[in-house]
Amino acid sequence: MKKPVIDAQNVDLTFQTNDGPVHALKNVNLEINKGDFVSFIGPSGCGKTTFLRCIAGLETPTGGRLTVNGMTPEEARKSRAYGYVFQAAGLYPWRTIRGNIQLPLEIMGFPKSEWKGHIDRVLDLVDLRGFGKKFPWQLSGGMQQRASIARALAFDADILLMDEPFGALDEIVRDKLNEELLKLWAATQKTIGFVTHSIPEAVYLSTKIVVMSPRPGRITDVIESTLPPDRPLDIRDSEEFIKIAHRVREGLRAGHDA
Amino acid sequence: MKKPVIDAQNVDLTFQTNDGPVHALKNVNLEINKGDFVSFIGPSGCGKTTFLRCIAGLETPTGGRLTVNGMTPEEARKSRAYGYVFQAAGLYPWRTIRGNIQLPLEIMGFPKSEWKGHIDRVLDLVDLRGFGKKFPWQLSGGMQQRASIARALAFDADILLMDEPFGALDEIVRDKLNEELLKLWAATQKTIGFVTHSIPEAVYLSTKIVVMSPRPGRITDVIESTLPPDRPLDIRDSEEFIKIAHRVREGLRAGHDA
Amino acid sequence: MSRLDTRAEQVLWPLGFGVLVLALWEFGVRLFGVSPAILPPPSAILAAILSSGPTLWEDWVQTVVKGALNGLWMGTLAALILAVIIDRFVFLKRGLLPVANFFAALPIVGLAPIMVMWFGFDWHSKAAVVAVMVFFPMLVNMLGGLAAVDTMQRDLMRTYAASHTQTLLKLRGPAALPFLFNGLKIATSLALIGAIVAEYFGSPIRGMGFRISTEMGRLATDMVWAEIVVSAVTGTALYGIVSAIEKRVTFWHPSQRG
Amino acid sequence: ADDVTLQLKWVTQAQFAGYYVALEKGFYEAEDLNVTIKPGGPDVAPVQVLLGGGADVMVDWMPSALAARENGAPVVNIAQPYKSSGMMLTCLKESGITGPEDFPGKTLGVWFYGNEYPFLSWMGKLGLATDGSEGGVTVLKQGFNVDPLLQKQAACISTMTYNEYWQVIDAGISADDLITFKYEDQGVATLEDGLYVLEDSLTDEAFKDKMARFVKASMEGWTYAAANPEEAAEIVLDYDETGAQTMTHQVRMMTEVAKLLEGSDGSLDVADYERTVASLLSGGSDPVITKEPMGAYTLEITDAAMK
Amino acid sequence: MKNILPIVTIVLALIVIWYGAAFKMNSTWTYDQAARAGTEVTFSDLLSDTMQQSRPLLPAPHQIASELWNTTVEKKITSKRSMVYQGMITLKTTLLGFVFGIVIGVALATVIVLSRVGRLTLMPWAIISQTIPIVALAPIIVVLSNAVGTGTLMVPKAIIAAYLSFYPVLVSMVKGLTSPDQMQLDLLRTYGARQSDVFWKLRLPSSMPYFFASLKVAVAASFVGAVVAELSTSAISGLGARMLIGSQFGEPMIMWAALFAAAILAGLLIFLVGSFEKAARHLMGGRAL
Ligand SMILES: Nc1ncnc2c1ncn2[C@@H]1O[C@H](COP(=O)(O)OP(=O)(O)OP(=O)(O)O)[C@@H](O)[C@H]1O
Ligand SMILES: Nc1ncnc2c1ncn2[C@@H]1O[C@H](COP(=O)(O)OP(=O)(O)OP(=O)(O)O)[C@@H](O)[C@H]1O
Ligand SMILES: Cc1ncc(C[n+]2csc(CCO)c2C)c(N)n1
Ligand SMILES: [Mg+2]
Ligand SMILES: [Mg+2]
Repeated sequence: MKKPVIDAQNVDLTFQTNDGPVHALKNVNLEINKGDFVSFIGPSGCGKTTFLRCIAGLETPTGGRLTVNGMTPEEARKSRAYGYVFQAAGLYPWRTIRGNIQLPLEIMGFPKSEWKGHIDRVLDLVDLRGFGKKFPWQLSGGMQQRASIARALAFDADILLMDEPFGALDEIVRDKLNEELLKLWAATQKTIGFVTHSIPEAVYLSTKIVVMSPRPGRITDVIESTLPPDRPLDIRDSEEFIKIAHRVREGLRAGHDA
Repeated sequence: MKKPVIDAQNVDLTFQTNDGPVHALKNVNLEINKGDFVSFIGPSGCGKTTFLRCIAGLETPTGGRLTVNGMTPEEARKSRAYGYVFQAAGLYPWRTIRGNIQLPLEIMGFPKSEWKGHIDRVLDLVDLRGFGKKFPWQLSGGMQQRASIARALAFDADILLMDEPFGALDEIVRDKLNEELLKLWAATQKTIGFVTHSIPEAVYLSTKIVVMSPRPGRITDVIESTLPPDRPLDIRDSEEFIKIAHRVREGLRAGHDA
Repeated sequence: MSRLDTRAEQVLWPLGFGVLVLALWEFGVRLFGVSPAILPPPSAILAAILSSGPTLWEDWVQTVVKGALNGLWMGTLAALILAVIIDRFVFLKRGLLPVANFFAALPIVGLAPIMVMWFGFDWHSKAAVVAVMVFFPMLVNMLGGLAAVDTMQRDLMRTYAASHTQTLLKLRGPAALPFLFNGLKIATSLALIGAIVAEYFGSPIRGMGFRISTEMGRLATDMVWAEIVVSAVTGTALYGIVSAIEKRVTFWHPSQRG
Repeated sequence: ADDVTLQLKWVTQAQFAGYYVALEKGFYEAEDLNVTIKPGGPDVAPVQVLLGGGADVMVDWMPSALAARENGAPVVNIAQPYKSSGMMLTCLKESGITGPEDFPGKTLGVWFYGNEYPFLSWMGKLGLATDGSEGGVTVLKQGFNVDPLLQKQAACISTMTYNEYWQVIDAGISADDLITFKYEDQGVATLEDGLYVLEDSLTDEAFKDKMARFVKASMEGWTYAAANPEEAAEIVLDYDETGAQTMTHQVRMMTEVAKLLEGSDGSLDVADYERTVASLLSGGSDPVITKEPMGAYTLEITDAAMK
Repeated sequence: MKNILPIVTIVLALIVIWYGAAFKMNSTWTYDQAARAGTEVTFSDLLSDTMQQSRPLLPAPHQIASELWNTTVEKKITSKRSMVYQGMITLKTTLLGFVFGIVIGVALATVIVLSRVGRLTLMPWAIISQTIPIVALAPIIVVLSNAVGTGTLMVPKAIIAAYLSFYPVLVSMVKGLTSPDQMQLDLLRTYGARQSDVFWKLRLPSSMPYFFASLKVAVAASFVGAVVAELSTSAISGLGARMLIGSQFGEPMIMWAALFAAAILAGLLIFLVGSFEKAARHLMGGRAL
């Protein structure tokens, strides 16, 4: 049997706040295999971000067991297993695009001679060749978002975690980036965790859709996609797609009313 | 023949900026009749907001003719014809929810005795009864957005202009508000101008969908909806709906590539 | 970083630090046999405070109550009124603001001898110096505050066809409050220092500045330090009072919500 | 050469001409001294500079020196080039003042920062309260100039015969419109502009020798300055870093100062000293000094200088 | 440029008001003098006398202008009577104090941001420090730095200037160093970054806009400090000393000219630092404004 890359068993997380404890995650069980593209979808506050942060070792579960490649997330983080893309692009405005992509390389101590190679490669990947010398504010929102993805890809982490990376973009740009993300995933076979609010986006991208519901945050449904790996944009008008989308929506609504 | 409430003929708007003129609107022709629900959809920067602002008399066209109820938008504004909902809730943080809704009543000189009635009515309408005494920051984003809609409804303007009012909400809440907005519209027969980025939302709500394209901002398509007035949420899985959505998407894509 | 500071920690750490400094001071002065005419030990300062209560009180009333506080309210009020006027007329804003900035650059203590010439030796001339001193920071802060309203909030008022006064009272006034308090915090310490320095240039034979300079001439440095302690305590108390009022009045501002 | 730093009580002006002349004319050099003169100002207490090690010897008024002594700063007078006091109170005639009996109820301008003692002891002698109570006088801490008189904010202000008085005259008020009260005439004169050093330093023979030479050269400077007011004023002007002094004013000041020097060879007249101490001790309810000072002067230095 | 007309109008209006006030305020002296001399004053006497008194309560603008002209353009800049010469001295003090202030402000802010204990202990004292009337301590600072062996007044003056200018830098730097949001900090954590990386690569660069913004305030504070120091340490040179000397020697024109020279110099300094700020922002990849 294949060993899962990410293995969550009965994960609980309670925040202690001034107004008393907040149960952000309760009894979360999930296995993610190498090369999976997993989307997390659910209403606001259901714990999507929290769970992603747990995986990345940015938050420590208060209960249960969570391993990444057999290690604790903390250890995995120290071994630089993650590329993390935040909701906003979050580029450093005082660095050029190249400078931004170079940042993780500097910190992780990649030899200077290799920097250029890495940067050029990922700039090509996200189609930003020629924009390396620009500052972030000289780029459109979509381009900034792509640069931040490039930054997460530069050091070839095995696991890519993305928290609503396309939330702020308009539908058309979003479609484009979705297509490119799929291509990238196909080419690199990375394991991807992806948070989104959009049902079509989740269905279009994922091999596995995790539907969550709030108070306390838990998983209400895990849908294995039956869509083929090769997905043109207009697959979204197909029967199969609409069926899956419907199931996701129902799952969401159920969680919402509960 | 019915006289249109809003009548735009060859409307042009050019902003003079430091980097030279920006043609935000070019040759825009549109008639909106009483009771219409008109959605504006188009890529970022195509002039949706600008056009809405022109209608509300917040921006003055540099060319063409724009009348509202036969008056200039400026005059219509002075006669308090508009309820305007901005993209962000924009509640005043130093006023409670009630205080915020009361604001237009104070300014427009409604007699004090009537305030309570108006406020209670709209609080019910947006399902916020019981939250009147809270301050905006004590409410979730969705609730704030609803409060701002209540504020726009409090003084019963004939024309309701809404600029991406649900942009920041999650899909489920959005669905709910969409349904309620339709109910409200059916009950009051207001004329509504509605900006959105979401194709399903535009199709679901409108009697008329205006597709715009940028540089310079112009109207590329006006789609009269063939959906029945009574629209349950799952109408979105219907053939008819998908057909209209497809047409909108095609229109958008065409504008985007141009 | 994440641990919250308890009330006790907020008090004990700075207090402990203060005590440590005083102990070192006392010890150092004794160890090196520094002449009390140059640096008195804290114990001597304390003794001077205890034995000169009536004098310190008389000086405090003269300088703080009559000089500083009178100047403070006069300067603040004048700045508020002028800010509202300037803000009303674009012409004034363009013309007066740069001129005001020039005068703001004046080292205002240099006006002290002139004020003594104009307004006499008693507290009136001190209040005048203080008033001029606090006037400019208050003006600049108020103008900044009145302009700090975002366009959307202002446009909201326009859709209500609100008058200038209504906008000022209901929107820009409240929005400017945090700036007002920011200015006040600067102004209180300026007021105190201004009132003291102004007394160097002529005064009746009471007042903290008079006492400091006279006692310094008599080598009674313990008394000089006693006045300095009174001044620091007063300044800190004024700062605390302004902060406390700020907390109550601008409870809605993010910086006050913690 | 031995280094000596002299701290003046006030800014560079003919009041201190003797020291500048001695420096310029090489009198110090001749005594194998390398002298630095530090001007003072409104916020310099010369005693503090001395205590802080910033100077070896200072020019100060005896009342403030004795007060400092009581406050734990053991300074000792080693020479007294000024024989008489130049202090006076200058009043506008239109204020209605004709004599000290008219002072009650009037506003009088006084210098503080250690210069208030002579005034306070005078008022003590007259039995006039200075704290603003009934029947006393109202005291103002006079600023750095004569404006309070010109603006009629005070009926009288403190002036020196050689300086501020002439500023009033120069401002356009004629001497006929003024009435003046010299401290000398009122019998409350105190010794001004003596040379003082720290008591501890006098235990050092080398230092005493240095001071003797310093006083000797300084007195030569004073003699020369008194005899040649024009040249002295010019020298002072050369050393004035403010660039605000004028020739006429300095010549006039030198002439006036010369009158105050008359009768002194530099050594302290013990009778004058005792008169000053008595006046300071008698200052009413709040005397400037509370007990007879001991060892506040020494004649050793001048004796050595004169031989 | 569209501001020119309003500025000129306002300045003209101010000048007119000023002349009126000068006439009114200075006439008292004219009447007093006439009364002492027993003569009558005609209106034209009054007008000409109030516009050219040598010790006016309020000098007429042209008097200040001509005094400024005389003491800047007409005098050699090595002359002690030259405002340029005196201005340079104040400028030197200001810059020295400014540099001290920046160093102290940044150092304290770093301690405060990096250590919880540092923040708890130092922050309240930083606020309290600004309520102490530093001028009161000027003589002691002079004496002490004399005792430590710095011969000139430059050091004590700069200390006073630095005392006033470190605070705005400190406050801004604390804000700036804590300005990175949780997301930016977490990004570095996902890289497994060390504390020093976080400081050098994130905190420090993101504090730069705050730092530059504080410089204008700090240089103004330093300038005021320098002038106040010259007023209160009995300095004999510098613009502050000029004001005092003008007042002492009964030459108010010197004082007024020094006052205006100081305002001009301060304006110039703030403008220069402002330009520097803009340039630095640009180099840091900031948007040109
Ligand atoms: N640091 C924290 N301290 C206290 N409560 C927290 C913290 N972080 C998150 N929470 C709470 O935990 C719950 C889950 O938050 P989380 O951010 O994971 O939601 P989410 O699903 O990502 O929502 P969204 O779609 O709005 O981003 C929420 O109720 C939130 O208020
Ligand atoms: N005040 C202004 N000055 C100059 N240019 C402006 C101004 N307001 C808008 N524009 C420009 O006009 C164009 C249309 O802007 P508008 O805000 O109407 O777009 P939009 O369709 O609402 O976009 P979005 O979906 O991003 O809100 C844009 O290119 C914008 O940069
Ligand atoms: C604030 C102030 N304090 C003292 C004096 C007095 N003073 C010290 S030496 C000297 C003689 C030269 O005029 C005088 C008058 C002053 N003028 N201003
Ligand atoms: Mg989230
Ligand atoms: Mg818009």
